[in-house]
Amino acid sequence: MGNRVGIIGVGQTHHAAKRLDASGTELISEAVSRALDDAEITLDQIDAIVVGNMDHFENVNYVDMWATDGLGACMKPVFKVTTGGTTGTTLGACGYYHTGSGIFDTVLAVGWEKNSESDTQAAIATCANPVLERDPFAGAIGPLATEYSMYMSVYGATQEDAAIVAVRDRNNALNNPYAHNQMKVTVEDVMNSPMLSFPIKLLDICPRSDGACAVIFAAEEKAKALCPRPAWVHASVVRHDYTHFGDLEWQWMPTLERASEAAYKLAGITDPLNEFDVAELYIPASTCGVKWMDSLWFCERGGAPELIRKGTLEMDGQLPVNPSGGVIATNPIGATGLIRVGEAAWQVMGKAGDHQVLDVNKALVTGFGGCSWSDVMILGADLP
Amino acid sequence: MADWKDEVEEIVFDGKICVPYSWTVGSTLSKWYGIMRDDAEIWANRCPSCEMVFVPPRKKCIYCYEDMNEWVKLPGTGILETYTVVEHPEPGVYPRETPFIYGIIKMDGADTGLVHFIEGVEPDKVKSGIEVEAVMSKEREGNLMDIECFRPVD
Amino acid sequence: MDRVAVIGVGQTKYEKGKRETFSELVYEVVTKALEDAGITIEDVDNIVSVSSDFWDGRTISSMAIQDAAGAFGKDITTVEGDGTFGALYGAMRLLSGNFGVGIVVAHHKGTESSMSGITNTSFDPLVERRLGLDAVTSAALQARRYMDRWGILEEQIAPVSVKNHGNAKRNPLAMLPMDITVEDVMNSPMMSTPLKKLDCSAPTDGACALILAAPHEAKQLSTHKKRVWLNGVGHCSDAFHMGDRDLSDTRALKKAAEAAYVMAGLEPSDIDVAEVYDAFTYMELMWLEGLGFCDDGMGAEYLERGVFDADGELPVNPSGGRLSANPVQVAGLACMAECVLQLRGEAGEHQVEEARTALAHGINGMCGQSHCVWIMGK
Amino acid sequence: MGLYTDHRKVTHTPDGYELLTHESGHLEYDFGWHQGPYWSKYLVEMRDNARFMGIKCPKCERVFNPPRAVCGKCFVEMNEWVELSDEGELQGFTIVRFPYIDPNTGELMKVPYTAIWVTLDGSDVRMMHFSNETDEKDIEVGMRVRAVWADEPRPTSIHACQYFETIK
Repeated sequence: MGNRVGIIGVGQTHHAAKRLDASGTELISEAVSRALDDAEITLDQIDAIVVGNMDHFENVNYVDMWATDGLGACMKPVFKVTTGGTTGTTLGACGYYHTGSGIFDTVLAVGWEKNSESDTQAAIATCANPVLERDPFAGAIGPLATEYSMYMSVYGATQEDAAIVAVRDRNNALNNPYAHNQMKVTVEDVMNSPMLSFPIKLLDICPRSDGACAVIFAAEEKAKALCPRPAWVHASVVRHDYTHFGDLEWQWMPTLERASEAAYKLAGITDPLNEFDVAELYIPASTCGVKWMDSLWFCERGGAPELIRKGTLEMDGQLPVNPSGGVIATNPIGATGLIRVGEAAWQVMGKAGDHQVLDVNKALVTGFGGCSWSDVMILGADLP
Repeated sequence: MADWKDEVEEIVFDGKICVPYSWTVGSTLSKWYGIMRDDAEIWANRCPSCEMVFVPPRKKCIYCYEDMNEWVKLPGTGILETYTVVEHPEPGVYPRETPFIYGIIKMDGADTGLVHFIEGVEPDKVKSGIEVEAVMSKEREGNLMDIECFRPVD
Repeated sequence: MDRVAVIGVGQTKYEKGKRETFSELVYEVVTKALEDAGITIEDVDNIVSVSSDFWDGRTISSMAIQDAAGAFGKDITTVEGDGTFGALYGAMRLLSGNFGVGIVVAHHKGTESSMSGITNTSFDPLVERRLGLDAVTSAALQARRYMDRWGILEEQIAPVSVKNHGNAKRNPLAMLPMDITVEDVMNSPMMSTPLKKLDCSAPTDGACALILAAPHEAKQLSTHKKRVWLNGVGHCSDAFHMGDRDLSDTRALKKAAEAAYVMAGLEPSDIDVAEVYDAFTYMELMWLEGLGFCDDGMGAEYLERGVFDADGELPVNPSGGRLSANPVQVAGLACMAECVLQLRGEAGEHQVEEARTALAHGINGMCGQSHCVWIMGK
Repeated sequence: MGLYTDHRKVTHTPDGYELLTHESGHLEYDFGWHQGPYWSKYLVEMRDNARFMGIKCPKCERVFNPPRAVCGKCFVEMNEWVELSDEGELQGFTIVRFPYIDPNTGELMKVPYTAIWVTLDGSDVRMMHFSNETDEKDIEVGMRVRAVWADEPRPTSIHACQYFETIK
């Protein structure tokens, strides 16, 4: 039961702080057109569409309906999924299940956000319980800052370790024409940037962007017929745990540990650092790019700082992470996770241009959001 | 159900969401509203493939998904396709005092309709199929209110 | 193609001003559905929540219900829109072979906010939203167009309200059981012509959960008596801007329905009972036409002949429909739950005789822009 | 900072039309959120008795603050109320210095303010509240803090407790 599924096309917009030249639907159509071109198919070959974003960033209810013009969804099946920061990876999973179900052969998944249209902090603050938690909710940075403080004191990680991650992602973005922040930085620049919430500094964290991403999924036979080298979906796993922020474990990242463990099992991965050729990870702050590596089973708990210092996750390292520049360079929230999926697919398909890693056979994708939720997707050049 | 639940004072918390937005109008509608604001004209755009004419204009044809770069000026008249007389007030949502009339106007020279206010006709006299024309606002700011309303052509 | 089964259902009573939070409602229906299925949360491997950031007044609203939905350590996702679409995603996840048993749960607290203000946000902020349109006024534009096109009078749509509120008297979960006449509907306050208060549904609170199972798990965990198979599904969206559509046309529904009928290998005449989206009286008639139960424009005539009555040829909305309880995101999922009860013969006083095949219908967007059609059977 | 400079900024369409934005102005969506029995009791106890009440899971025996109906991990309903101490341990904090729009009012927030995570004695999870300290020098993780209650009549909200002060 169930089809095997491959990704056959990816498109994204040029991401920016504010895309004044494109309304939300125009931004969406830009990504969709590029994905269709990338797959060398036309819209009439798309059987169904799924779209997602976060409502309160643009104040549009029923986005799947409103976006019809941009999506090309008129007289087509479409619906919306949304899960906060993981919306993009949720869309990837949804495109996969659409095609895997056997109901649809070719499915378009589209994530987008016009973060320039609202005060992102204000909109995010409404994610907390409106009566008990909204007023003192000061964004995701507080918990991320605290968890890294704890990690530093327990395992001897440093602010410089995080800075190395920020430098890696930001400088990788220089090779990605679609990336939002395009600036060459050094560890010193990061260390000298303004402190936001100790130990996280301005250059450690992601921006907010306008952008959209579209990924085309196809069932096995269709994928083979349409695409010379599809990126096959080997696993898609999501793990949530708590509803209240105050319940979360800060010492480690349980959802990521469980999600990656389950995904590795499905894909037959036993030595992730060796078996993956590239990873596009949802790292919203450079500190997560240190601490969370433990939870991806790249090393023992506490081993991440050494991986970072050795350059294991650099472009020329054992497992290049975020060749695209990652979330720290580009963050149109509803699209962010899908950009990870799309970038990883391009790596497998050999279409990543100047930030292509050589000979990618297996790629790892993660998503992060909500109340510390984790999504993991594994793509590969061989049929699963 | 546990007993304590029956004894609790029932709290209903009155809250709000007040986040302002600044929506990007984008290339297609900026041109539409720019012409409307500066020249008091209503334009549309045409699909190069199926030749359907859309108002409001779009970047792409909703059927062919072709870019639409050919713009056409509309005469501003049309046929009232459907209407409703709004009687029940919704303060804060409806910008007009009830009763007022909404209509969808199938625009002459276009294949689609525009939704707008219908004025200059008594609520009990309005009917579908009448010919109406756009009344442009005197103060125009580059949004849909640059059309004040549609009214019957006498 | 493989089929997915519904093996458990749970619903709250639908009412206004429920004191529980929506997450408490979710817990209520999830535990009821698990109990109904005779399984525990350990048997469940994935969850689809149907939430809306707008109605819930929270961004990432799915965050608020995951503990109550039993999602700890599980694969959970969120569909925003009508519950029928949530069920569609739940079924697709199972059919993909990745999961065995899933919960689909929807909640809605319509009486905590303003229906008008929230539905106004469905319109394009760059175009129509400035006009102040909302669900009622846009539906009124559609009603007028539909009635003008086919020459239907207000007195001919009013009986939908009479029928459905009457049906609600036999459904203990319904919010608005009423003994009313066409005259009562006609004399109820005008909202937006031609729709009067009793032509429109009212804000409602409630929740509904379905337990879905892949074929193997369905047979293993469930009994023949409890199992209801999802035999066909289709969904399709029309254009967004109202002026792009002939609002009296049901082409998107026709396409969705055709996909569902083809998948099920059935025709409209095979359906024994239908739960159809009727947030407004005229809509029930339009959608019945779109679903192929009568020719376009003939809905009112069939209704008058009693075809859609509880004891008619095709009972429509024996639950009382959305006119008697309209918890927006829940609406379509409640239709599916009602069909499950009908097919199991557990619908109590509103049981339709010999119901073997049922149709459930939900919509997304204004004026029924997008439709999802389910065909279910024993 | 040049960080967020957008090098792709354009102001006009290729054929010369000014690119517009539409401003919503002040928007207000009103809600009347039913608090349900758990949060109602929690808020009433804060208002009337100036105390925090937690709820205990019958299975894992963890005590949750704020309370809720279900222990997510055990998926059981909780009904055992536990009075918590006014005092607890500071587990994390953010001093908010960059104002953003308060979604309650649509106005910019007054800064600086300090949001804290505190685990009250008798509870197993953190709650969110405020500290009256706004200087990093005066606040650190691991500190003991104590609730400072508002004068009566206290509001039916978490502001029945004004903030947490450092126990010196």
